[in-house]
Amino acid sequence: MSDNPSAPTPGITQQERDELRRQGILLTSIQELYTWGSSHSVWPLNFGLACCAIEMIAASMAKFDIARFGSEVFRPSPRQADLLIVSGTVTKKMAPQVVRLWDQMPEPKYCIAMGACAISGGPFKQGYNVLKGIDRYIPVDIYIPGCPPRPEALLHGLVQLQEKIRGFKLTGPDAPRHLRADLPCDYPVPEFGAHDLEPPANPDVWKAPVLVRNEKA
Amino acid sequence: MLGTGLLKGLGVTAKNFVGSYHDPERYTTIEYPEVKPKLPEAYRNFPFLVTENAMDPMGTLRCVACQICEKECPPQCIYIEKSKDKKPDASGKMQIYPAIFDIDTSVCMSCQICVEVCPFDAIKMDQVFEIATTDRYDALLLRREQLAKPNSYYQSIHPTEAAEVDGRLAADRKAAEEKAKAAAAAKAAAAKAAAAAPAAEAPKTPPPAA
Amino acid sequence: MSANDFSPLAPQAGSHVREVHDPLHGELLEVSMGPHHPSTHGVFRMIVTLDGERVMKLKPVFGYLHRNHEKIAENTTYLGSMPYTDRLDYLCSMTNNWAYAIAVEKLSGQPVPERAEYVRVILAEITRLLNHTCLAGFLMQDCGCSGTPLMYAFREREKILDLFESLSGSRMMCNYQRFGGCRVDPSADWLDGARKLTDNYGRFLDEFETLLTGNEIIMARTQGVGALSPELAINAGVTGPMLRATGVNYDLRKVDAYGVYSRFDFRVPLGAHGDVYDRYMIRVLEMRESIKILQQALATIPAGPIMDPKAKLRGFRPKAGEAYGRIEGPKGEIGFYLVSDGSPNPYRYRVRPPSFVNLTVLEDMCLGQTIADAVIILGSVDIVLGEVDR
Amino acid sequence: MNAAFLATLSLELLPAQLRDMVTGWLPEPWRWLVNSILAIAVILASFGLLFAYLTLAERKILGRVQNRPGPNRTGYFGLLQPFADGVKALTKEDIVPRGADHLLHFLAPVALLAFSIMTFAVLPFGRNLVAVELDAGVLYFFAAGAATELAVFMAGWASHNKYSLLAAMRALAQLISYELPLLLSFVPVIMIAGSLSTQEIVHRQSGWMFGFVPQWHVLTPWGFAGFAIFMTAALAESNRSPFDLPEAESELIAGHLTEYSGFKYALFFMAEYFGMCALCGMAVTLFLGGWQAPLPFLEFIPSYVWFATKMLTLLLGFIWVRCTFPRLRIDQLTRFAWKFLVPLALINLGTTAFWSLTSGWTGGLQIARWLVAIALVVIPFQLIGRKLSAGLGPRTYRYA
Amino acid sequence: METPEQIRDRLLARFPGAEISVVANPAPAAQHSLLLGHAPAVEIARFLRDDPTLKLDQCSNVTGIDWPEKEIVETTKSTVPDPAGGPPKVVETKIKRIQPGYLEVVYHLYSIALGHGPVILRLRTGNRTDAVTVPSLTPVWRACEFQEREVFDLFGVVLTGHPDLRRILMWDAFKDFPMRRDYVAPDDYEWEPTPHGDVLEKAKRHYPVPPAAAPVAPAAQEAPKA
Repeated sequence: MSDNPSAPTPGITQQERDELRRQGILLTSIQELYTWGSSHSVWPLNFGLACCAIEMIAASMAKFDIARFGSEVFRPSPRQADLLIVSGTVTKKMAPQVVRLWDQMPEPKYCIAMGACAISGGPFKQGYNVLKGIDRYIPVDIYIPGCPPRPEALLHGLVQLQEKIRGFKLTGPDAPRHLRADLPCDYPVPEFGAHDLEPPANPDVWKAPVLVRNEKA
Repeated sequence: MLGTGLLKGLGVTAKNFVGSYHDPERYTTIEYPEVKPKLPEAYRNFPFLVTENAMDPMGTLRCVACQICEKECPPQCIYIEKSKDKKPDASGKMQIYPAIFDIDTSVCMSCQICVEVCPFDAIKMDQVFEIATTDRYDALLLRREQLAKPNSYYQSIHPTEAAEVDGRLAADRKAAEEKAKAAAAAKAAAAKAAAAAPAAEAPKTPPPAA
Repeated sequence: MSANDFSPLAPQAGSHVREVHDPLHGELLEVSMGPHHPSTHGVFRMIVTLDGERVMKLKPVFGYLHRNHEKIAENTTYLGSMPYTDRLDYLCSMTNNWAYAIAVEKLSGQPVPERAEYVRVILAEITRLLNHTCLAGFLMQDCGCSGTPLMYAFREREKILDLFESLSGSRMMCNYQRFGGCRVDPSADWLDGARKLTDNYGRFLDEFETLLTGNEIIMARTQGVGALSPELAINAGVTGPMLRATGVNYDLRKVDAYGVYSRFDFRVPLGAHGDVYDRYMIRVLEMRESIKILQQALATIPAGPIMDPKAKLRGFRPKAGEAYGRIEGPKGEIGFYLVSDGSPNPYRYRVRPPSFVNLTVLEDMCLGQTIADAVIILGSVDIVLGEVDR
Repeated sequence: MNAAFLATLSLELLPAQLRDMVTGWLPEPWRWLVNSILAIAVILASFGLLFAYLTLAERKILGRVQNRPGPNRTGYFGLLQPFADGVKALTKEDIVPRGADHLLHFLAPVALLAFSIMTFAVLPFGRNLVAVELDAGVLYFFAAGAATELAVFMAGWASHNKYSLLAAMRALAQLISYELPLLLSFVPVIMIAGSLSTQEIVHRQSGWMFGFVPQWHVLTPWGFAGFAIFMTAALAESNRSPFDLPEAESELIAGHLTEYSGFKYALFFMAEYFGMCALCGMAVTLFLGGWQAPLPFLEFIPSYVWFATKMLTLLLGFIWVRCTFPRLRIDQLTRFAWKFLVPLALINLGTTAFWSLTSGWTGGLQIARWLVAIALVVIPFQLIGRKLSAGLGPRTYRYA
Repeated sequence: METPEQIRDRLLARFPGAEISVVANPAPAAQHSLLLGHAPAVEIARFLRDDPTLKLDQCSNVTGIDWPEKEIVETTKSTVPDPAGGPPKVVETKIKRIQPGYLEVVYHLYSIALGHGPVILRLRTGNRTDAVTVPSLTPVWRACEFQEREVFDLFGVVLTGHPDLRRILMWDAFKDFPMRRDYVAPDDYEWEPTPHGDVLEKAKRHYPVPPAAAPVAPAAQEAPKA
């Protein structure tokens, strides 16, 4: 936001800035305004799933006060929310609703998987009704491990997310997800099947990597 | 009169509004990223492995890969593979060590049961909680190298508990040394006795291994 | 009404009077509230049929947080289930731990040292303060307060959580009780902290009540709303403050006198109307009684071991048999039913969730009320979905 | 006419002088048009800024009441927070549900904002500072204000969402219920002032009792009652807590706003605050002496500053109420309007008539006039209030 | 409170011909239970609720237990006289017997009026496949409503007489009964970085098949645990 080109802006290096200067001063300014506005006004969806939701509420309470970051506006309707905090175990019965909520949110939108359960199913991952990580269906920006993570850990995650948003470019590979043509913008809602959800994962979003064990004897 | 309850309520909120400017009881916010929370000594987040020597963390792990924690871990987030050879531990004894020791922090429920069941005081709970990341797989699967932290670190986060553990370990070691000394003495005595035995009788058996 | 002509499935007179259909009435509107709804306290869902704003039918839908706690517990050791009980009713992990410990101790005949019993009482009563304060905050949030009572409730909660954290290492998931005692011995400093909290809590409650109890809007919103008859409450297995709000004197701390509760002097507040206001007030009054218990327990806590020396941590294998152990949790009777076949894992592990059973009467309470009432009635039942769906 | 007064006068006349500087060189027929456009621009800019900082003030005050600081990281003390929110709202995707009525869905926020801005036209922001001098200004104000609820209904209806629909119904019920006490509460002012012009009403409240007590309407028994009823109804009209039923968060998700995203949602938000400002401005005009100073020696401060101060005080009161109170139920809300506010407002008409008829009483009779008027306000309040809260009250509990 | 034996006797006097037996509980808790036959179970429950000396007005806990069929090896020792005239020999004969499986519903009853309990009732199904009905006690205690639905959902016990027997925790299209011991969970073990025990077996199915040219899996890949 500053006129001084040498002033370091968090998340943007001088080199990247020069690159953008080449693209045009207008684009750069718009981009900076856009990322600045988006990063300082991340309104979460008022959406709690399980234990972590209580810590999410605690993070918005007096002692931790997520409002300092401009994020205390917990909107109950997905239409006005920017951030989906998946705070707790996503069961297979709940997963379609979570994906639907994600679809209902307007772009640009972000997702934080808060707590072990949201990341991987956590301690409940061997359960027959537990989804092993919400990133099987929707893209997750920040993972916050912990069971449950402290409210400070959620705030730390939020700061990380703000950094990530500030690093966005309007074009190129660093563009946010909704501005990129190569990434899916539509996330199909899974159906209830006779034994499991169908499909059990969205192949566009999730692919199990090959585990690398750097075994040193 | 209708409305007195409402006015009293307004009074309470007004008191809190004014109090937030002078009364620390009514302004409880910790400015987190700048001011770090004061964590109690008992606070636990994820496990780490204690090493005796910070210079050689992999060589001086207390863990002997007994796999008790792996079995007892309720969410099964520990994976251990025993080494095929033995290496000397901090006290110089030959021990098996973990060739692979992985903890999946995306599963761990911070229940501390691994710490409770560990007979070697080798695994303890860490207090680092600022671990939000964009990478689910590599950043959250902690390997042996990331898990190993020196005993001095343990001393700094859980001083009371660590002092107790160190005292116990020292006592154990002393006891072991004394036992070894006693055994050696006994051995020596036995050897002497054997040597002092009538020369006609050839030494039949070597002294029993201590 | 005598017990003989009481039929639990027939609609209770007065609890809901369905209006005769007349041509002026328009169509009924079916609204699905939840699983994502700001007032369902998690992922609960109610399918509500409305006539205008009036509830004609209400069907609860469960299972959105069914995370298979029982199945997992049957595949893990007795000790391994203890941290999972924290995550049942995640506001009151200490009482869940205690209920599970009591059930296992009944199953194995494990004695508990006296100091541990006192510590358990202290922690359970602090948990009760925590739960009831948070409930009052959430209930007021449902009534439409812009977060202020909830913030005050959580301000006090943080103080309690600091105590829990310094004792057990975790804010919410304490994993503190063990079979035959407790994991850590509370230090003198910790007990002083608990005393300070207890002494200050009354003052907080006074201010909290000034903000809420006399408030005309709250009285208008809650009095006479969601009334429950004692007959139906007993028959439907309702327990805890919700049962006592209907006037039934049933508190397991008095009836079973488990732990060392028989040594403390406290009273059981009883309601008369069984409506939302009674449920709120009973909880407030219970908190004041809890403060009395805490003061007595903290004054008389004996010295001694915290764990039974014979208690086993690893390789715990109770003999074949079964046991049902229960305590008065903040939400009602929380029980654990365990069947052992002599192996290290329980053969059958069952949680008797108080708020799940309390929800049985949700429809009866909501019929004939408006949708705004349904929200606060649900709030006054005090559900935590981790426990409802397990 | 001392020098101080002249200095005041120059400050006082500053807005007009500035306007003349801009438009003075224009030919006469054009001047009127540009003047109007200028007035609109100034009102939009100043109230836009006020809206931005009002949202911030609300969040900060709510924070302070709840023992926390509120937004404080975006700019110094969080002062840039509203602009970050604005930028974000502008760049959000705009979603129209598939089954929605596209035209109405778009028109609703626009209409709502337009109607709320229209109400500013007749507000006298200062001495001779009114955009449009209408003879029936008060009527115009309430006509335009009532139309906002129609826009809320439009939004609820067009959204194709059950919660929005319920909210729309609630908004209509609320409109019908609260328009009546709102209108009845200011009829006494018109009876006393004898005019529907806002400027005229303010002028009627000038002068001092005993040389220092302002002759504002709120300082009379009927005026106080009227002011209280007006403010209560204004809370309901602007859908503020404890009457925020159309967007009751715990029941109806976000009510009529449920299906609005991005900038349309921001428009709604803006309109709500504009409506609030307009109603507070009208309350200041009708009951609090408009732009007049509260004490004679404070008259050197320009009139528009006084107007702004009074309006902000009322707005802070709105926020304070929001921090404290829970929400009423829809039937209680309508009952409160019909059984409490409307009778009181009607009785207040009688009180005003008595006040107006006895304006000639002096001396001891003056005291009697005050006593009778106060009794006419307090006794009905007590009686009707008791009837309204029958059956409610604190309870005593038994112990086992 | 009366002992289970006394209650059984009283019930048998009141309901002649009913199948009632006491199931002993060897645990220190000694909470013995009453096993009821199907026919008059609802009437017995109503009697227990209304009987003035028992007044079991609260049904606290309802749950199911799955007892799959298992092979029982019974060893009987018999003394066989040695035909040779020596000392009699002890001969062990092992009889293998298939104990048929069944599902069980357990009710824990308490009395709020009199403050005693628990009295535990058990109802058993005929087998685990086609005869899975037991009578529902919801008409007697409303508390059973949701808990019996849960037993139906997770164990597949059909409770006849239940007013609203639907799945409660799982979705309606779900076909299995997950709390049964032989339930097979769906295979979603693609990413298991720390497997052992059963999980390892399941996770192994997802390990990349080493190409035929390279029979030894590269060290970088998942090395199945020995």
